[in-house]
Amino acid sequence: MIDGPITPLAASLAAVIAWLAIALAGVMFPKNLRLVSHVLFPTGALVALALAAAGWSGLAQNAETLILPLGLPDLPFHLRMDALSAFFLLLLGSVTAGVSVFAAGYLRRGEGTLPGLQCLYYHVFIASMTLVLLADDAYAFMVFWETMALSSYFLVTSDHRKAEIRSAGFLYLLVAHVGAVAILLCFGVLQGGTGDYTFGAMREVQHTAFWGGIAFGLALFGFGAKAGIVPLHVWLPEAHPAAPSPVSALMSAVMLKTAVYGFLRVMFDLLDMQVWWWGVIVLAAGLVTALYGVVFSAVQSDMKRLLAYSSVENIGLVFVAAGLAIMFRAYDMHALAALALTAMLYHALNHAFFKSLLFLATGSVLHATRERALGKLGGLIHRMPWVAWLALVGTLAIAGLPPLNGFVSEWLLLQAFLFTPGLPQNYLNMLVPVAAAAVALTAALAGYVMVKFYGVIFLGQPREEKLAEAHDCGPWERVGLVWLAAGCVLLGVLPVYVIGMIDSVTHTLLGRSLGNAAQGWLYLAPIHADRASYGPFLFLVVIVVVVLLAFLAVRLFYHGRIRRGPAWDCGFPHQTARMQDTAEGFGQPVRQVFEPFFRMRRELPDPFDAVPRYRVSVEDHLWYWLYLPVAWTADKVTSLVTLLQRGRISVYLMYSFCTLLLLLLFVR
Amino acid sequence: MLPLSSQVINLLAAILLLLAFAMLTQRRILSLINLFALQGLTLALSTAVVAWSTGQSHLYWSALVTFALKVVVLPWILHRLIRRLNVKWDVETLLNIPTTMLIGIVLVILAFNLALPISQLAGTITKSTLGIAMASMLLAFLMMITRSKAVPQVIGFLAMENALFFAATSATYGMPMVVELGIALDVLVGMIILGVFFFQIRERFDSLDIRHLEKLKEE
Amino acid sequence: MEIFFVLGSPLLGGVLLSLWGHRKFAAELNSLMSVATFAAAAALTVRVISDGPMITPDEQFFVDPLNVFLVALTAFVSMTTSLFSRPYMRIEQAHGKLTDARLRLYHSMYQLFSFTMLLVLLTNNMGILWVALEAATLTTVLLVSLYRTPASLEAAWKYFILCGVGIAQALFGTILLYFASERVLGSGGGALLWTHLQHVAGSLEPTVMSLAFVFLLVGYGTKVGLVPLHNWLPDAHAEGPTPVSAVLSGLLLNVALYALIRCKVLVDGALQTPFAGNLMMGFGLLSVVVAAFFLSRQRDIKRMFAYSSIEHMGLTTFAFGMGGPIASFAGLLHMTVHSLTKSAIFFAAGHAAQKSGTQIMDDIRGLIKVNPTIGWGLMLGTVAILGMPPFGVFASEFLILTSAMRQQPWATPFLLVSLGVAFAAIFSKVQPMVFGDTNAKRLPHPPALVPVFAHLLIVLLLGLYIPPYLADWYRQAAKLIG
Amino acid sequence: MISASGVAAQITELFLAVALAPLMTGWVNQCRAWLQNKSGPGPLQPYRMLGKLFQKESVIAYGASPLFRITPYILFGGMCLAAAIVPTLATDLPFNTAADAIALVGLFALVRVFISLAAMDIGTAFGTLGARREMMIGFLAEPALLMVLFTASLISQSTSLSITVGKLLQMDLAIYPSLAFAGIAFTMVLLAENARIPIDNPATHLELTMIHEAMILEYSGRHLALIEWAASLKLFVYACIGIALFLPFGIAQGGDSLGLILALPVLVAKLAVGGALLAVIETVSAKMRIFRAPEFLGTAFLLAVLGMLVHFLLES
Repeated sequence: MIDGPITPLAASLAAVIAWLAIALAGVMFPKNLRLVSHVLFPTGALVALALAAAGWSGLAQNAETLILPLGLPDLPFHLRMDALSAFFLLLLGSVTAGVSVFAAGYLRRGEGTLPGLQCLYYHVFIASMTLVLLADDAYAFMVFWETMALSSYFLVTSDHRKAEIRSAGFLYLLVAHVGAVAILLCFGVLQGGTGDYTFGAMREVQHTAFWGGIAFGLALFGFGAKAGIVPLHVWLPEAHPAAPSPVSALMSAVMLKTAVYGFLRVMFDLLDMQVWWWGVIVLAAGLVTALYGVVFSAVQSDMKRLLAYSSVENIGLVFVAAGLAIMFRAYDMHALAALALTAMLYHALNHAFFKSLLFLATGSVLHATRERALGKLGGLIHRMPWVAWLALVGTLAIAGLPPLNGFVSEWLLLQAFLFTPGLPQNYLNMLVPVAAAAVALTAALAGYVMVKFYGVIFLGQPREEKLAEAHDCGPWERVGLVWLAAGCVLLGVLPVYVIGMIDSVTHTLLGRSLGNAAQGWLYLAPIHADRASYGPFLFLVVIVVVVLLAFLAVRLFYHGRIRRGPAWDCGFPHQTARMQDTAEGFGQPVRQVFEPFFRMRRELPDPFDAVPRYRVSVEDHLWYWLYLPVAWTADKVTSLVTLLQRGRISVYLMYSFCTLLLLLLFVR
Repeated sequence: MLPLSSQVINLLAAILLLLAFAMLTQRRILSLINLFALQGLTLALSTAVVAWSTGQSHLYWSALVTFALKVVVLPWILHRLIRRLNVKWDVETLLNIPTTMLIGIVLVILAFNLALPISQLAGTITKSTLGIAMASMLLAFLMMITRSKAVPQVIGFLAMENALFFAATSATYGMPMVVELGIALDVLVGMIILGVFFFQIRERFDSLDIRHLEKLKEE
Repeated sequence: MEIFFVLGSPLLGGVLLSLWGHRKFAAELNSLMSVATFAAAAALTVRVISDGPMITPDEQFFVDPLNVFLVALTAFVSMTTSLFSRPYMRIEQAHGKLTDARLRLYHSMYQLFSFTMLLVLLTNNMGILWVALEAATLTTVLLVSLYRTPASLEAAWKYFILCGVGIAQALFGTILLYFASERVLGSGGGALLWTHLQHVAGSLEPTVMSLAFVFLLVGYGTKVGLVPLHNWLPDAHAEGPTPVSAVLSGLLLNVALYALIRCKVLVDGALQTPFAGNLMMGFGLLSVVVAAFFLSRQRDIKRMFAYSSIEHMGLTTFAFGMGGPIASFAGLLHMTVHSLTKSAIFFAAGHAAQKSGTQIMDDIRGLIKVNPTIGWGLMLGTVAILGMPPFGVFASEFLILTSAMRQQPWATPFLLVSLGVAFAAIFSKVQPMVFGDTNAKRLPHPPALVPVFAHLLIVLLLGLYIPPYLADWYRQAAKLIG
Repeated sequence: MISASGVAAQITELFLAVALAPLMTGWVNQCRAWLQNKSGPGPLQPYRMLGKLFQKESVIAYGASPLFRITPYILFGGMCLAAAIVPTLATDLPFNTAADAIALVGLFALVRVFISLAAMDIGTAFGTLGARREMMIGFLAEPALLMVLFTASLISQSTSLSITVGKLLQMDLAIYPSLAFAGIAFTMVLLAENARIPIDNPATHLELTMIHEAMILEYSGRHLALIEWAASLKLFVYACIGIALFLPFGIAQGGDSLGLILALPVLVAKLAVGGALLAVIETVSAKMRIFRAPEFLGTAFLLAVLGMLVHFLLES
């Protein structure tokens, strides 16, 4: 198949095959937990590292193709690795490595599906994601795309005895399938009646504005359904909590990114045109999604739901950047398009790292405490320091705080916004600052959400007695968490190298790349050093130095005496842990400020109640405005259709008689 | 001035149509069967006439088969069924007779209109009768729809078969022999199976009213 | 030569089993004859692969790319179904649903049924084709009413009347066809031979042919189960024994569609307009939409999958109506994978129903715990029929939808909606049956699961790799259909 | 790009800020006292308090985690960094290349998150309450501040503060309506961020109304000293930002040491006036209920965005 040195594409294909082999091995010994967890999963992690390396080397070289002897007769599976695929492969490999190692320690006996089967689904899942990134014709893409959805469905429902988990899985698969059909139709448009479904042929097709618009709409719908763009996000907060934590980590960190990849592939590679208002639509959708996600995650009281909504938010930010890029490209401002695109890819990468880190942390908490409700956690920083301190890194990163990675991409995004005045469209110039403001608001709210997340889970006093026997995570899990946390820090401190990688992607997609105006690895200056520059490493160093200096100075001139005492109880000695601020309480300001977002039902206590009770339930308007009406309509249509089958044979005969007569008249 | 044979055939065709209407309006089941037998007879006659006038020998055979099957065997089977199941009741229709008649007229007009261009093409001496064949088929169909008892429905089915036969002989001088035999066989077997059915339905629902057969449906 | 074996062995089997159908070894004999049939069909296929299409000296039977793979498919599915029905019917007997006499009837009729279908496929004579299809109806009527329950009698009665009337329309269509061809080919046997008609299609009288096609469409369409002529289909599928439902869905519908396609080719040749194609597209689309909405209210498992058959037949008809090399290719592929998948589903569903003693889906729970293989069979089959890759159904749906997007864009919204609705309906029903906890009991005989997974495996393969000779047949057949 | 004079300026500025910050706080308090017809403790009071606090041993609650103890240092360090970023005396600051306006906002956010986490660490009702309120103020004030800085950056085509200030200095003295909007917004943000009336009362002792004080309720001794110092640094830095953006004249251009020396008195004068103004505002306005705060800050946010729009409309 290949001669000479092993090419990146061949290497990643080998990785896929290795994963499938591991999956089969898992099926061979479905009950053997030790084998699966201590041999198969770590091996899978190593393979993932190899894949990351392949992606790394694939970034540098130019596109490389391969044709498998499978698929349809006229359409064997085409594989192709260009910089875009390589970048996402790198993302996939590096994150999966951490998650797999964690999973090695995470698998337990007697939880839902047999470990062997879980191993099967898991590795088929990541293998299919890899192939999605490599696919170079519509059929292969769809096959791997749906395989990905299917395997992840089985992972989500791995504890299928719970009804709510089943329904979550069903909702997930349904949305995924509808989205997939939309993508399929999108490819149907792109092939332009040539009947040739290879991406290579699609690139050549010239589209009219009408068909281009249709393709864009279908792509946005299809990939948006997978990525969780509002209003198609409903499956996300259901499916992520239902899945085992490593799986939620992978789904949120990598699977959503495959949707981003597909969108980029269609919009910047296959579709031969760009229209400015597409950019506006994508931008608007992204903004709505981001705000929606963050506001909802602020009021969640289940830690995994909270993270799921925060994924919605981050995907929203990614699509905001995409919208900007489309706008710029539509006006042939390629340098700025490159900037926006860089911000987008960078944020995708960052989100992959910190979101998987946090999901894994929640997994450890879940195992240690058997609790997902924020209202029953607290004070775990004493019981599980490893998880707590590593989660702190993720928390700060996802809150977009310098000098960690989350901030870099937000910085780039805001920079991109600051350049929009260049656009030759007054309306856009007016609209964009508002959008920038919304992005800023989202970022700030993310900080709020993350303080809530971290503070309620790890800080304060334990809200339940049983939390006392919570234990820290095992060695495998630690390795995984450390790996991801290190990723967060490095991505944050050394952005110049990362942008160096992304440049090759933007170069392939736009023919222009960002480069780094300020030479040297220390400073990041996207356009020009005078324009804006950011040196996270220096930033970190200075803070650390000042902190140390301050510490030493205090110790030097004064003393380090400490006395432990009880907390100040404000003259009320009977305070208990239950009197701490709950997650709901912490969400209350957001409920107050963003009231119209929610469909809230409050039960206020009556002053004369013996046991006063305050209950508030927050729901999503979209269920009532969009999904229930749809279901209702479908039901109505069904009951109409049902009239066709009322059991009367004479009526049946009448149908065929009338059909006959109608056709006869039609022939006349 | 048409040749005698085709005059005769047209006459028989007219009779066929008349019989179709009669069956459509007939209330009593026994006379329905007799009408059916009569229709079969007409059919056999017309086939024979065609055979005679065109010298198509195989048509004699098909005339013979028709006679045997539709004048002798099937009426006999039906009569026995009636006696064995002692269903002497009058036929009640789902649609009242005048309405049925009106619809029937409309159908006839439609059928004639449809058949007109085709009959122009036909080179046979019987070309004008295709419309009649189609009309009587549609009438039989209508009869099946309007009858609420099993036996009349089946008779309607057989009447439709007759109409088709007539179409075959009139439009083209009969189908190829092997096909005709196949068709005849199917009709016979179908009839026997139906006979078996009647008994089973009777023993399950102790009635042959097909309005009992309305359990399977969507709520 | 092989042709006569193909036709002969089921005929012989029918005769033998009408004598010994109630003996201990009857089931084995039944399987044996089916295996023989399949062996003959395989030999025929090999022969065709080696030296191309063939026709018998008397021109009564012929094999061309369009029917050869259908013959193979029919023989194969009827073989696997007979293998499945061996334990299945034993269990039914153990449950006291069948007497010896009925078992005899079942076995002989089963053989005769496969004979009639093979006859439909192999005959060169459009008249004989009609006769055989009518005969197929008669045999299946007896099979549907096998249990003699009120419901089954009602189903059989409706089936008989509706299909009988329908097929009568088809006969009228055939007569008109003969009328048209006779003026070109002269009267006599030759005028109905497909091999002749095919060549003179261009010179057939357009008005007659269009009229004929209307009747043929209504006639054969009734058997294909096109809405609004479909009413017999769910009843017959739900009330007959499961092997019969399997062959009805898997084979009879295909065969009827095959007849319809043959007619379409002639009409297209005569009219040179998309008249026939448009009609088929209309009916196909209507069937897809209506069936999809029917699905969501179902409570009986076999009934639900019967509606799904209507949906898929509609999709196939739509594809053939759309025409063009890709669409016709997809249609043929869809016929194949649908019959394989759907019969596999019926096998699994039958055993599931036996296990929990009911066909009501709300009472079937947690199959994956009591009998993982049945559960997985049902789950995978469902996933496959819903058009999830890497199963073959997806391959054909992919081709149909993508080519529809540019050829018939107006239809795609309907397809999108109905595929979504069908997915939601079926999956939401199947998931709780397979997953969750359960209270089912053991079966008196071990279930037959080889057929299920054999079918699913083939479907899986067709999704990932279509062997070249098969692809060639499809291509040539697609060229034939146009 | 790093010049010796630059480094000198950077260091002097940093130490100046650290040294002067408490004085500024003291001055504001003194002005308030005068405005309320009291004879205040004198502007040097904060230094005495810091000294006292550093002397005392610090009492830490039983449930406190290491996070609780490192937070004060991080606060202090973060604020020093902020002070180093903002050009108070000279525009030629080598550190400006490391962090621009957006990074500055990010820095404030970092500090805020840490102190809120520390407040939640003990798990008393007041700590969490304070943290929640602080974060609420934060998520409303932060975007407003960002928008204010954006307006300036749009005028100067740069997000680097020193370059912005340089551009503003070079521009001839025209009236920028956008900057007027931004100025008002900025003042409101400043009040909110520095726990000033009308949002919060730095002098309150009523737990239910306080925000900043509630968070640091558990701190004592040197930790409290560091936090207080950081707080006054924050006020100082905000004041400097306001000066740099809205009345930048007097700030030394480039690396001329003369300008540097001249810049110092000018800065002190500006700060004195600014502090006095702040005191006036605090005296004339009353503290508002906590749930009026969103409206207040929403207004600030709105004004900032309006400023940007006005910039597009009138000035580009």
